[in-house]
Amino acid sequence: MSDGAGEPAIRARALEKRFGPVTALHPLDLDVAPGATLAVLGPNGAGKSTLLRMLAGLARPTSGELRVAGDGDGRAARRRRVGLIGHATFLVPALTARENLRFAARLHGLADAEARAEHWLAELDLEGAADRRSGTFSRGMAQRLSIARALITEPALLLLDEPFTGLDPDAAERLASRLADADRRSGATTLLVTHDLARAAQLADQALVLARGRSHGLDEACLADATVLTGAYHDAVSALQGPRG
Amino acid sequence: MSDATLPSQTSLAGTSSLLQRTTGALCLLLAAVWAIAVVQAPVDRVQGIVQKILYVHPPCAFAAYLGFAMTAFYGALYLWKGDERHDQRARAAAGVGVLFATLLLLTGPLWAKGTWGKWWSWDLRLTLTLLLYLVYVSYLLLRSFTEGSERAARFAAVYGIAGLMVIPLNYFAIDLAGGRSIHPENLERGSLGAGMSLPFWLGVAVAIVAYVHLWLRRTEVEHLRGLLAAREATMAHRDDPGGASWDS
Amino acid sequence: MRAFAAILWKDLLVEWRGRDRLAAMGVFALLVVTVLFFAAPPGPLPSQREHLPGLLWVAVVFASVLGLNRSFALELENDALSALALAPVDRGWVFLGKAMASLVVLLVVQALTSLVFALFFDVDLASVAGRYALVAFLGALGLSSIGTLFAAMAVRTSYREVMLPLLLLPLLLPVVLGAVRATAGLLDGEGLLFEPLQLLLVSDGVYLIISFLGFEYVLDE
Amino acid sequence: MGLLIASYAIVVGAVAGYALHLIRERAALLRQLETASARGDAGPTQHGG
Repeated sequence: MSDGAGEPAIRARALEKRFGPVTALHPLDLDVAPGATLAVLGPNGAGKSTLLRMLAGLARPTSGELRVAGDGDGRAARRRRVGLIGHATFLVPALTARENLRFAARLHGLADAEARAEHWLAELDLEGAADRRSGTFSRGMAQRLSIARALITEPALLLLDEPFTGLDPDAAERLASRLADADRRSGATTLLVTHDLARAAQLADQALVLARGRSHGLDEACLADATVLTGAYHDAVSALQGPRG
Repeated sequence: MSDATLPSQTSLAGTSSLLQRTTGALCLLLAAVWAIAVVQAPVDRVQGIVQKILYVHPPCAFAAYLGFAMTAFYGALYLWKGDERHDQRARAAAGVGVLFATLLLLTGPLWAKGTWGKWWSWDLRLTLTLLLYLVYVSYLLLRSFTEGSERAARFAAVYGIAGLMVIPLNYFAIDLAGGRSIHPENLERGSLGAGMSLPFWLGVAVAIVAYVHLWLRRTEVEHLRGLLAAREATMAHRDDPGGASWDS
Repeated sequence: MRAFAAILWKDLLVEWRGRDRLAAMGVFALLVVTVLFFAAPPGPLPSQREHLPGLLWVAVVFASVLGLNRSFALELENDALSALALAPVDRGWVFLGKAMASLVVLLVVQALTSLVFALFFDVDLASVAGRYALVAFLGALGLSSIGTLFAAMAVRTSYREVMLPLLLLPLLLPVVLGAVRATAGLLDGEGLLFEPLQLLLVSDGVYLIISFLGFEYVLDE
Repeated sequence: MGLLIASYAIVVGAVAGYALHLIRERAALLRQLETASARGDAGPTQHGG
């Protein structure tokens, strides 16, 4: 994980998001080095997916500044460099694995959709099921295909929205190693939104705790191992939520 | 949590804003003058006394169409600026607009019954109003069936604009379908007999001022509802941190 | 532009693989025509046949609403709708991809409905087939454009099946009326009347513009 | 004549009625806001910065 001093991959200054009078995300400052992996931790409703959706160009910040390296004009340009993996697989059940990948590539306007599809089918060892409809896939295979679907567009920014939820321990382990491996090879800056502190300690270089829209960065020492991280996490959450504010 | 002070529109806690009170007073004043003018207006030789509905039915049309134009206008402003206040103004404009459209669809048949003896006629103007009425009832239903205030506001804004842009199309469509207009007279000045234009235009003024007054009040109510909903959202959240998650 | 082709290709391929859905729409249109036949049987006199073009287009509109609702219901699976929202392209193109796919489906259903209608009601569409096809195309274009925009909205409301017709029908008058008058003109041997055709063209233009621009806001979260 | 009276009654009645309804609703909402902020005072009314 290079943490070169160069211009940060993600730069947020007083980034805020309000839904009407309700503030979902209080002013947040954030810097993520290129290629680094940031874990975003916090209870439900803390604003994690609000931050994720703004990074993905799906939602506009209410105020403040959010820049991702290579930001062109408008949100469409941002969406070109983002890959999103979440609980939903984005797959079309009636299409085969190969067709799903080609569709994803073409949707991003990539000319060599066929070649990329073959490459990523091999990467995630899905050649065997290349011509089977994704509707017939097991959860593990569907997950692998959704990873391939996100990485086929070679995103500069990889957003993982609680990918480990609902997975048994060894499936989670396999997914973690695939993500680490794909992340290392692609060099993409990664943002991992999760409750799974053990995975966070394993994969992340930086950590940010969000609680009720407020943020608190953890220094790298906390990421030594899961127990240290868990302690630091709970201190941060109670500090942010506060007994009575 | 932005400071949930009382809305700026309300100067004191109790009394409503200056703008609301002036439009209210102006409306009452105009209504009084309008009433006198109506009573003194000459009785139409052909249709008799029932013709005086002329001074109440068409004015409602002015208010209704003003309402739908403002709905589309504030909807477009909301889409462009994203400011929630615009959405509240659009919603209020539609609500009051539908009220006047309802009055239009009630007084129309009364007049029709009085002059031609039948309640409803597929006449150009009435049909156009009925269509518009259906569009804006769908607009209000769309809002109530969409979860997420931000999404509902966006959907409603797009639908409000579409609704407005289809009005001219509807006009030609009904005209094409031979919507021969049996409306006794059209709205151009020429058709108003002597002494009839004053009460007529007073009626229009009363309708428009009444519309603006109701619209201001309704906008404020929408704003207060927003504040209350936000207050309850934070309350619920504090009592049960894992609970209300607005960024689901 | 490539995204437009990708979406169109995907939708048509999914449609072809889910032919049973297309068949369901066809049978539905068939049923509507049959019910209409019993509801308003045509008499021998021309004056008793004036309402026929109207009936035909009623059947077409209802079959279309069914098809449009389903076209976006598919997108809800695996949250494919967000995948479309994530496409790094002007969302007008996403709209066109979906709308043209719906257009193809509507034309297929419309052809079937018209065929059955002509048989049941003993209407001679064959002699004016070419011009009727143009009218049918313009009608379907209007239906699929504004229909796609509202289906994208309706599919994310809590009362999906009712919401689409509720949103669509009040705004459909110009297209439907234009199509009915044009069809009536053809059946009465007056050929392709100018006014209805003009109304259809203008309405389709307005619908396409509203939907193309509006889709950006409808596809957002 | 009855029709004339009816149409005026409907319009004036509806407009006046709606205005009163909005005034009442506004007062009710203001009261709820006050009680809400009163209840909120037990804890912080807002978590403002």
